[in-house]
Amino acid sequence: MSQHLPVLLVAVPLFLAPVAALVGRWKLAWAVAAAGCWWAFAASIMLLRRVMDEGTIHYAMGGWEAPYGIEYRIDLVSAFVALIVAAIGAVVIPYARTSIAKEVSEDRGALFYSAFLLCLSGLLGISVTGDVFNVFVFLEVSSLSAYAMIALGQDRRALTAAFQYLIMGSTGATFIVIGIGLLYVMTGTLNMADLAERLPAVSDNRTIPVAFTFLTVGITLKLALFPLHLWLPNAYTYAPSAVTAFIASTATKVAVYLLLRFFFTVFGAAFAFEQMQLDMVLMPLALVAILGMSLVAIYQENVKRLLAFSSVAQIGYMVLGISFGSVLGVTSGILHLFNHALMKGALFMAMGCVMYSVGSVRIEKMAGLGKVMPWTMAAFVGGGLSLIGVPFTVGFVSKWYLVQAALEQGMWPVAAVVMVGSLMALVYIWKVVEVAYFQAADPDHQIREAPLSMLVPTWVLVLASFYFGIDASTTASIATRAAETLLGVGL
Amino acid sequence: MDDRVILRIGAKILIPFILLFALYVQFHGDYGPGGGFQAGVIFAAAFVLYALVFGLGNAVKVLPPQAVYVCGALGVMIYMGVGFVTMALGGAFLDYNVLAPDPTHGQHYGILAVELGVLVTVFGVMVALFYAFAGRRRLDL
Amino acid sequence: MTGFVDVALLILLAVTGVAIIRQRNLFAAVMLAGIYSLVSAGLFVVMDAVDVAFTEAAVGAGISTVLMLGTLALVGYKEHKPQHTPILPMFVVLVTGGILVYGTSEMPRYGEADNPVHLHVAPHYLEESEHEIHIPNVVTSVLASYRGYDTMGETAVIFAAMVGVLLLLSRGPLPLRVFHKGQWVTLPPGARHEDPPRAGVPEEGDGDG
Amino acid sequence: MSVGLLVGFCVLLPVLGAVLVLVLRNYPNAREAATLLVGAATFYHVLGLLHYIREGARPRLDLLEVVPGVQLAFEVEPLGLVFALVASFLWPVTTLYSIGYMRGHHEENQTRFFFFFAIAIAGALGVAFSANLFTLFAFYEFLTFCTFPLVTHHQTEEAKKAGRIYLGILLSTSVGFQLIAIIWTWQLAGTVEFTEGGILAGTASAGVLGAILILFVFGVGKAAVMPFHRWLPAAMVAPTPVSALLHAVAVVKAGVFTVLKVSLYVFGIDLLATLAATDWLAWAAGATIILGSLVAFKQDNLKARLAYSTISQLSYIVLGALLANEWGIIGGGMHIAMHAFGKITLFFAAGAIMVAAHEKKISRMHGLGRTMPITFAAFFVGSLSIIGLPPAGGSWSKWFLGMGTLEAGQYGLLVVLMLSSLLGLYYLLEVPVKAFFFAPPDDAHHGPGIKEAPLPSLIAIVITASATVAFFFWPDLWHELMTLAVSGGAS
Amino acid sequence: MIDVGLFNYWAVIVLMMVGFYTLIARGNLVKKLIGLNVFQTSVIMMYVTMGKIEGGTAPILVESGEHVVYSNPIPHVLMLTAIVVGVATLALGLSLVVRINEAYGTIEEDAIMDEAL
Repeated sequence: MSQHLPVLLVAVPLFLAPVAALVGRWKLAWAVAAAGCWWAFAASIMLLRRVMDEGTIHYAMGGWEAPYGIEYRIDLVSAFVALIVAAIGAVVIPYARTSIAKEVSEDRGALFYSAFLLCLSGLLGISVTGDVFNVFVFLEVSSLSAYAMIALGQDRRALTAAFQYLIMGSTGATFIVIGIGLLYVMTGTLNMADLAERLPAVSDNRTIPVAFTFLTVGITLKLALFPLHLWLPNAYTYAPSAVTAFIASTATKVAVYLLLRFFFTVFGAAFAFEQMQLDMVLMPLALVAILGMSLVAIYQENVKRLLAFSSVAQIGYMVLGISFGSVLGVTSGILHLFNHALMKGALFMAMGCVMYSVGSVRIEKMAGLGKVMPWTMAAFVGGGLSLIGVPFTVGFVSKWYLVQAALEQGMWPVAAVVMVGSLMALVYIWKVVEVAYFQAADPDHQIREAPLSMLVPTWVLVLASFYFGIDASTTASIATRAAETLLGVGL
Repeated sequence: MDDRVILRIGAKILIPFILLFALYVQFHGDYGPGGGFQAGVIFAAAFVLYALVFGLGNAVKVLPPQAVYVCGALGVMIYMGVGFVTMALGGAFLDYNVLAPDPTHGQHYGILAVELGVLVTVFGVMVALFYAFAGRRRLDL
Repeated sequence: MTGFVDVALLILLAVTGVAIIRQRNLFAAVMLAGIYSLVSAGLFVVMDAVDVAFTEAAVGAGISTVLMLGTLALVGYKEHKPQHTPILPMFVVLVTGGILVYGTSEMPRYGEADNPVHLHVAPHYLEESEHEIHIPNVVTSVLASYRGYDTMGETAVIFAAMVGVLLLLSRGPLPLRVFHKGQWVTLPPGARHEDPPRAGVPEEGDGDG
Repeated sequence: MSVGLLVGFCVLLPVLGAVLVLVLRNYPNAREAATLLVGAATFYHVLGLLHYIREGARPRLDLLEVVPGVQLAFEVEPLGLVFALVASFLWPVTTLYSIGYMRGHHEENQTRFFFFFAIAIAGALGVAFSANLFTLFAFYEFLTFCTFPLVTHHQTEEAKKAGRIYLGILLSTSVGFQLIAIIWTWQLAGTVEFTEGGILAGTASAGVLGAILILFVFGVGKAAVMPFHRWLPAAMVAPTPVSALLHAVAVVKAGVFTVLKVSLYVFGIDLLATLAATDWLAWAAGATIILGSLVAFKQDNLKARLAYSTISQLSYIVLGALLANEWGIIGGGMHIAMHAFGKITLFFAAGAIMVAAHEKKISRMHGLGRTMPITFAAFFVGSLSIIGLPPAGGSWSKWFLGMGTLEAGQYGLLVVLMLSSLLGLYYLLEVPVKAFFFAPPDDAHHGPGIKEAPLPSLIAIVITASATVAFFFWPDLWHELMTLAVSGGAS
Repeated sequence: MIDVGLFNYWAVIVLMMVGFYTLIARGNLVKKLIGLNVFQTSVIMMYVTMGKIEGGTAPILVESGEHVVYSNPIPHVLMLTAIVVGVATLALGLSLVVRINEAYGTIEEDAIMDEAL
């Protein structure tokens, strides 16, 4: 059993997806989905512990050794990202039970939870696989289910958002396939470790840089890095609340993981940063994303949209960390990946509570909510503080490492941009807080606090974002070790 | 009206052959081109033909949508089930060697089983997709 | 001989492709897309990929075309005249294509047996599959056994497509739920989707949604 | 209880008080009694620490490692004890005052008021006892956020605007400058622990260190060095007890305390004296002293005048730190205490006038001294202390500061100090003089209802005013502690 | 025999770009999906081209004494998967188009933008 843990992590939720579709009744389907999510959470914790104790775990599918078969190769980075995905899944699923029953009709519950499980297992599959084509397959499993779930939003714009996402996501996936093909044609292998071994011999060939370019652009599309982020704001805004919370905290994170995996494991830092001058491209884009998208977020009137633009900006932070190419930089990227999942999950879930009770997440509808929905709005403030980067929240820890990484390279203007970005976060979060706490509620509206089944998961994430902000040594040391694994130092 | 008669008779003759061909593709996949995926598509094509000629109403009676959905889900479960079985028998996930005392026999059984899973899923999904699109009445604008 | 067929098919494909772009009758475009798939299936046969050809013919020319026609029956046949001059898309496409041409310019030449791609993993399959799996069609043995996990993912992908399509299309129009006077209500069938600013006021349906 | 735990207990006590306030929210008398008791207990325990400091001990409590190498930890040293003693002593006194004020003024949301008040004290003590820059920064920001609900207590449009300025300036300076400075320090020195003699010496060029110093001084927005002073007058929309304790003592002193602490334990006096930036900053502080006084001179609103006076006086302390000699540091540290007692007396008096006579404008206070003699007498004493005249404690700190300028050879700055005191002589003494010696205006509504403020408030005023005088005769405690701080060891 | 050299790749790239252009330049949603389809089919051609060995035969082993050259089976396997993924994406995309048409009454991007305002 325990030696099969790597595959069971992915296979159990994937197997439960058709089960959920078959059971028919939505409550039963929910139970199946919950079982899948919680199993994945438990398994990912066990895996992370094993990786920390024993080092990288290999699992050969079908008993065929790599590079002839597909292998699961779980190092610290994989295990950490899998844990993030599974943890968010485990928290969102009880939340979804109430939220989805309201926002999506109940007769589609079974199919919805099936899609949810598919998305979860797809994302988990990407994070643990050691085979580049397998990445593509699981990417499509997660993407297709994500498109469908996003389209279930009540506003008709959810449909166009999902379509736009589908077009851009498929373009990205096709670019990734082209990149994989070009790598394959030069090396004859699809296994990541094998690729890493064989690439240096042929990296002078023009094909490899082009493969690198296509993979980067393809993943960047999935990642929604500025200026390829156009699908993200609409998708996050109009998707059902639970879906937004889940996708926002996992899908882009897994894309960041892919970026890390390709840059550092497959191509190697030397190729990516010295030969390809990756930092010259990524850093300006990340900086523009941080400043530009935070600015755009300030002017949004729909809070989910505001948070979506903030997500694009936060993705900028992660990419910025990666673009330093140093251990510290990559550490900050991985750390922020975890931290941002926590805080954005909490924020979007709080907005889901508002959607549940108020029926809209436009700012002007949130007047007086501080009084009528104290727990929801307190959760929003908590997540918002983290986004701003106040001490004792996870956002602070991210910023601490990111600024350190910038200063390490003597790039103090970059450090300044990071800080300006968090001040802009203050502006857009405070915009909401002021309306919620300083304006009187409309007495005609009978607004009640969201039900406990939604508040508890929200608060779990809020408290987690405080806990890991106060005691960040676990996450920080895992992230540091993960970064060292990626860069191949300190081992 | 005559056209339709010819069409119906033609279809009635053709459909068994298509199904037969699908089975051939399925089981000959080890020796020539073909396999579960192609066979599934051809199977589905037979039903699509049936539905086109005899009307969706009749097709639904022959093959209720519920059954189609079940097929779509069942195939995935069969495929993954093979993986769980091999695991239970002490091999890795999808390691067919353990399915029979002789590894190559095991491989045969395993490939047969997973191809069956693929067939069932593809058939189910393709027909389900057809039902979904064809069953949606055009809403006049 | 192969070379000639090859080139002829590629030219045919290019012509079809351009015709697809220019064709504004969607019905014709869908048919052309089907032809495109069929011709490419022919090309695959020429290039020894019989399994791929079979699948492409069944899926690209078959299922895809049926699905697209089914869609066209629901949404109409006419494409509007493009309103913008497509300078940006043109630029993006030229740059992408240019990069690809650059990238392929030093690639191993087509069809040579000592290309790296033919030297590493593939020989193992061709040599060992015989006694490891003992079936003649190496594509099947790789598909179902060596890379069987990918194929499992592939079934999951089509299953995901089914789930998605059923979520979107099954059982008539999605019941519309809006927030009205403090609670969520399901609108009667046929009501219009409303934008959020007006979401609180369910109107009588006018039958087009 | 071990000494380390005692330190933690001191910080925790106000939090317990806050919880008690919440629990007893329906019983106002018990609620206030609880605050008073907890306040007294806090002061008692802080005073208990004095004994250890005198023995040369440095009681320390390590809480946890937030990120590897950076700890959340408390360590008591003489300078911190000065601040802690001042804050913890004045808390119960202010509570006493608040009881009279809040009830006399019929304020709403009193529970929230007392709750955040207690929390803010915990923040101030956390700042005082912080063992390193990280802990200091964390509590500094904590203090910003938990005083925000106090500033915006009235929840009016005006309060909202003031809150924006408050949060905006304090956060942008701290996040934009101070945090970068802290991380830069961590980057250079490899530690952020406060250490005798500083940690930065010899780690980088004078230019870089100068830049860090500038970031620190302007990054501590709470020290209100111009041009980052606007938040302080804005915060005056808060109820007067808040202005009194927080914006004359806890918050602003946390700012100047940070500057002193950074000068002493991060840079060290010797390093500071060699930096060119120190001189420029000293002049910036000098400019703030003069400009603050000039603006105060022009204010007719009493609280606004006191606010600008505070800005001016804070820069005395900043200047003391930047003189980079023992005289300056001792003077600055003593001024924390002297100014605190003096200014809180003035604010108490201003609040008392508001409660009793509903008067904010100085020009309309003619003759009020006859009906409120105790209040205005106290105001007079407080003024003397701020100006630096005997028999009030302020004369000592000003004396040391003056000596510091001479020692540093900064005769120009000595002139600045003199000039500012002269201005203070006018703008502070104008109030009691008008109140005692001018006849009331004809249209004044100083009807027969006016009498002294409610008894609890009056007691508080008398306590602080007497303390101000007492410190003239017995300044030994503060002097001793500050001498310990600069000499760095046992007495 | 015409020496194709790299011509094959370049021809495939042209086809790819035809699809890509249709995908990004056209406002009609169905047309976009057709473009995506063409794009993906062309990528499949690229892979298959990689696997071809001149003078080789399909990778179905034959029992014969002499040495037979087989084309590379791996790209074929990968592309079988890619075709399936392609049709899955297409189906989902089309169902979205159907729903968009029901909600907006049009499948032209510009008209949808106007509707949404």
